[in-house]
Amino acid sequence: MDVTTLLILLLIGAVATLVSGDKLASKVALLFSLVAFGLSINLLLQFNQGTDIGFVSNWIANPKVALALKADGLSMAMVLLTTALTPLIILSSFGNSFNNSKNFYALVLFMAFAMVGTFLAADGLLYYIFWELALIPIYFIALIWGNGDVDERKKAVVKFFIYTLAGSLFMLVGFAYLYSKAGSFLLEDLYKLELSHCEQFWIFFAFFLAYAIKIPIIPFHTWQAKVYQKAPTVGTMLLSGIMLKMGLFSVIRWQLPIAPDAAKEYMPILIGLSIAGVIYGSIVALRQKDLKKLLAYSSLAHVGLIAAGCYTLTVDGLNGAVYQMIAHGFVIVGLFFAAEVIFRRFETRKIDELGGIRSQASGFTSMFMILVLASVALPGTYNFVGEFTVLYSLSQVNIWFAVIGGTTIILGAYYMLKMFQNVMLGETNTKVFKDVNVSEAIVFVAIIGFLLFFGLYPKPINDLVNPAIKEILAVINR
Amino acid sequence: MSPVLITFYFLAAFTLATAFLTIYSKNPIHSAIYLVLCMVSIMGHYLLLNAQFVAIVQLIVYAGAIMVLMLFTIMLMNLNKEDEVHKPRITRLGAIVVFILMSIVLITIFINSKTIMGEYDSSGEDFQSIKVLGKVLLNEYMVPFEFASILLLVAMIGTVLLTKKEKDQK
Amino acid sequence: MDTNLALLLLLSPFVGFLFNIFFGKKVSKGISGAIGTLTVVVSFLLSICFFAQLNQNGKPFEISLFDWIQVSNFKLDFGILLDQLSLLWLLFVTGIGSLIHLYSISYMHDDENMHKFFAYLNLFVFFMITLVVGNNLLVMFIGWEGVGLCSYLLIGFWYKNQPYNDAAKKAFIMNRIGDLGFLIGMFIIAALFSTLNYAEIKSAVTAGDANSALLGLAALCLFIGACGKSAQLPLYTWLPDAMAGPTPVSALIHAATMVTAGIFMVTRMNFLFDLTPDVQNIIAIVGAITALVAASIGLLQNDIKKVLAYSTVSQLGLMFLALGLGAYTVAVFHVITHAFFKACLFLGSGSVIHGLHGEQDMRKMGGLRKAMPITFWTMMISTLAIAGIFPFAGFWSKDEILMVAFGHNKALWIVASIASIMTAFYMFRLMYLTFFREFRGTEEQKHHLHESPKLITIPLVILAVLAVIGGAINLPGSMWLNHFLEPVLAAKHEAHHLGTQEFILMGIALVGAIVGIIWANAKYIKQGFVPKEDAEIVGFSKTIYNKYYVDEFYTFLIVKPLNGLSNFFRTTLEPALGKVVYGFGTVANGIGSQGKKLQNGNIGLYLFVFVLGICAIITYLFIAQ
Amino acid sequence: MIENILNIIGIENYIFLTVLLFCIGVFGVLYRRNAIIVFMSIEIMLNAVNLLFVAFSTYHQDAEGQVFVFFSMAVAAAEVAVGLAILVSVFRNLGSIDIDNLKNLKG
Repeated sequence: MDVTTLLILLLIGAVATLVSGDKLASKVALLFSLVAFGLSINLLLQFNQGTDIGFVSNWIANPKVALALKADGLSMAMVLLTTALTPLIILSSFGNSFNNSKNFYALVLFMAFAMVGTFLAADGLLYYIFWELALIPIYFIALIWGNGDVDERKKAVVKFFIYTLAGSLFMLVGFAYLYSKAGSFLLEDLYKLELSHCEQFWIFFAFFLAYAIKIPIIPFHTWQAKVYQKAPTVGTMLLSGIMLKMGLFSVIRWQLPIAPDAAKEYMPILIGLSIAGVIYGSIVALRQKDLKKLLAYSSLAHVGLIAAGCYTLTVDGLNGAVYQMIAHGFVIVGLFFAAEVIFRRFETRKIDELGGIRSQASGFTSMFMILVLASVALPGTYNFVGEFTVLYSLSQVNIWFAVIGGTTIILGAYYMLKMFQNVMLGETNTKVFKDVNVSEAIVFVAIIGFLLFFGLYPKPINDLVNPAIKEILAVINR
Repeated sequence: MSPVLITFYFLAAFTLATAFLTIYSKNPIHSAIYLVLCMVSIMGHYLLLNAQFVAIVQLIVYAGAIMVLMLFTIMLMNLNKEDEVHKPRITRLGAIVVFILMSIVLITIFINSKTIMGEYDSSGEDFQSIKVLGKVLLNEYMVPFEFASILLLVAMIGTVLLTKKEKDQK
Repeated sequence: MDTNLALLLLLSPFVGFLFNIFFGKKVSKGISGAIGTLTVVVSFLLSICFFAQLNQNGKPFEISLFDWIQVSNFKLDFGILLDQLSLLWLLFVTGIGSLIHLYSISYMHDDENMHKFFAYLNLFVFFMITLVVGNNLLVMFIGWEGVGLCSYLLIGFWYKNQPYNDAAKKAFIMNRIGDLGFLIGMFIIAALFSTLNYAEIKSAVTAGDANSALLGLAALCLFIGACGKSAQLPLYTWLPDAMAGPTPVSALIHAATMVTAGIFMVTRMNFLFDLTPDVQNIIAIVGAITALVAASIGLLQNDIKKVLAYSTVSQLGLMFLALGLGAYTVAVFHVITHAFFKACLFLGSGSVIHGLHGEQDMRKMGGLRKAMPITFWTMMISTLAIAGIFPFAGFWSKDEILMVAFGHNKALWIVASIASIMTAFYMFRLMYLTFFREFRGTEEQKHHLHESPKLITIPLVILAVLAVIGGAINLPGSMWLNHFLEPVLAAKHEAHHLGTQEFILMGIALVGAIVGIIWANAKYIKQGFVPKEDAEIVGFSKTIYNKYYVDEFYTFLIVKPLNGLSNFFRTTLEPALGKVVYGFGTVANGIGSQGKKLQNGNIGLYLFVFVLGICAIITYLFIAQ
Repeated sequence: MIENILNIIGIENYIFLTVLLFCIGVFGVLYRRNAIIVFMSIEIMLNAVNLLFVAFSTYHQDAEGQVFVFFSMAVAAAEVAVGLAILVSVFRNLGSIDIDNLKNLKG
């Protein structure tokens, strides 16, 4: 069994959801996503036993494109993140009803398919195809099932689509050039390329545009907040939980090893930019009035830190970035879900209009609290492991990077707690807030359980990721 | 100066003159007549080069068929008047500039390329009599030849269609 | 076996937390309180066991539980270290913790969320134990942040009141500023020595091959961490606000245990600080100034808990003064005695507040001596202790600090002495206003005045006894604590012979304290002075009453600009950046509409361009080459 | 034919002639607005090229050039037929065949 099974399963799942009809769609989608999760666990077990679960086959003869899927620790970690979050995201939407839900859930599964493909692809063109493929479902999800005024939504979503697409096109140009040099799109061939200084700069820059927009690194983030706000929560979760990580993952997998000298040369600028994103995101988040927008900016701050970790080019930085990607993926999904739970009951996301929920729903409050604490990286949660490692790597590069990047733990605490106070605490709200139901509780508990368990025992993820990162670093330092 | 050369110069001058007049005359009928003369002079060139087949085809197709067609069209549209408004001066100036430019460019090319031309070949073999051409056409170029006929057929159908459709709509 | 016991010691409060959080609501309040208390008592008893064991064989107990975080140059395990220092801390944390749990059963009995209170309290004890028993800095950091979290939860325990929530938030965030310092300090140490384990750092530091500038920076960063947690200048403002929490919380977290974590950390890393004299000077100066500033603010506060809070800050300042002077044992000694009498004072004030149904303003108290005799006497003993009256516990510990200060720097000694005179004054002011003369509250309150129930008074009595005899652990002469801590602290002996100078200093300290008391007595008993209403306070006393406007200053300097910046970013920069992105679209649009004009349908023009193009191509292909 | 005629005339003369003829055609296309004249100019250009073909055919003593001329004439005939038909229909619609009036290609 190799990783193609997983991809095929997700694709079948999408089709099956599409034909299952509106009533069954959500359940069928959940079933398939759970099976996919099980399958990826199985794949992980095989991988850990040393079986090669990658897949290589020729696809197009000219230009030479191969169906190459590579499964190393890094991609397995990201695939698991995707397949673990997908059922949670689907489950989280059970409280909502969608028009044409069969299309909706099919798109969700299709997106999972594309994202898994992106994480696995070991051939430049194949990777690019998956990369762009992932954009299509989220475009429709955000456009059709989003909330708020249609025109505004359209504006935001189209901006997002064109913006990210435009960025990716630079990457495509980069790949085209690489192909002309290497005669193949295969990852290993591209790794072997000896590019001149100037070539590295341009390749790096082309890739950087694509990733900086996707991640997003300031000042390329302007699409983010609006889309997060306008998209349905499921879409927001997919975007923030997994899709952003595509950019970060690609930095590690493609950008750094292919153009390492450029990465080394521009390291201070890149780290500086990323850390500026941390500060900027945190400060903007301070005064946000919309819950989802606040979370969007918090996400901007967090991924800024992750990107900074990536660009340190140290084992710790890259490892920490991967940890933090996973941790952030879970926690941000949880937080957006909390926002959604509130919205389901109060029909508003304006922070001013909320408050006094704690006395009505202690269970929800506790879970929300834990998520908030995880997002501010309290020790004992997996986010701390990630943030600690990333900050440590930054301090290895330059202690000031760590100091400035570390302000995220102060500012993060500030805006998150402020938000929590205004949303949850205070005099009992006049409106009735029902505590979470079973399916909502499952989502929360799963996320929290994950974060706490690996926060105390991060070794399994470490053991999975570390060898792959070391391999990539060997390529970078070749 | 051999008579051949004199003939050539005469023909060349005639060709260029008529071609120029074709473009220059205001009355389309005159243009057409000058064009016929131009075609005929070109036929003269062909004869001079001893390309009988092409010469005859030139006469029949161009001087005959095409020009008659054109004349018919002109008369059909009642264009035999000198009512054409001239283009703005800038355009005319541009046209002249382009004319000169193009001439210089093309002549330069050919002068440049003359250096790689070899000796004049004069094996004395018959290569352009109608008989030989016929063989070449129907052996080596059979398929393109047939396609030419299809092309003409299509053109014919197209023409009919183009002109007829209009009538129906009216 | 020891491993299991150590685990039990650590996890017992956590079990209590789990029980209370999940089942607390289903069982009765008594059971939930009992379980909460019992689990802490278990920890206390186990601490005693380990303590006894350590006393027997003198060998610290260290185990590694599991691998935790791994980075490139070192691996951190989750390890437990039970040595002299951590056991000492454990003893008084769990001991006082047990008493306060006991106290809370009665104190919080009317609160609907009592089970949560106990859950948080248990969680706090758990994190505090983690902080203390960890064998490396990172485990300490878990506890460090964990206690910060519990402090947040407990300060904001009455979450319906938004100002309380603000106070909780403030505490958490100011602590986090310190935590960042702690983190950075850890990073530097990790980068230097590739380890965070105490023993390994110690051997590496003492080997002495590290860059001293970096080492100093690390020490400074750690001290910033300590400043945050132990409420030192300039990060102390959260502690007075933290009094918003229930009184047992103030007693346990914000007086006896959590705030001493900074001192614990500095003591733990004493070998590091010993090598960085500059940082030690900074610590001493910060400590002295904090002691003075906080004491002066305490002089004029009217909220009974606020007075105690500033007193705590001031006492912590004295402890840091001692730390800065390298007298770690003295600081630890003062931590312990302070824990006894300050916990007692807080609990006593809690008892008063309980008796007055939530009244905290001393202007509305008075004459409670007769109604609440036990509370009065226990508090009186503690007040004498904190004022430094012979032979109570505070006398011995404070006196040692003053002696050490005198030995190093006379200026510091003067500052510390002034601070302790002020301490004597405001503490007696508190006692006089609360317990003497006639009652100034409403008639209804007067009617309901009563002594608190047994569960409240028993801990008070125990703590008062400890406040009397606590000084015995390090009496000049026996110096038991000194000897006990010798293995942990770098062997740096202060010569503690009792000479004339020492006796004179003791005398001066005692006289100072008595002066303070007499001053208070004159003002509040003889003259019967009652502090004025807020509006009537003018002049310098208004500045002091308003805490030197430090909070306002911070708001003006940090919070306001930050919010302004946020607003600026949100309303101006964000749309501007968005416009830049849209700018690309606009430019493309513009090019399109200009290009549209080129595509005007004029065939002549097309042909013209076409021919020119041909010329150009031909020129390029055939001529230019 | 025993002697190559080009020995007398010289291929470069033909080149000059055809180039000039071609350029006259180009000039006509650009200069005139009457679509029929434009057509005629195009025919002139075609003829210029044809002439060059034949000249080179003689130069190389090879029949293929003339074969090509033959095809080119066939295409020209077809083109004229279709083109004129289009012109007729344009004339019917617009009442004029001035190419400046044909601006439907405007973007």
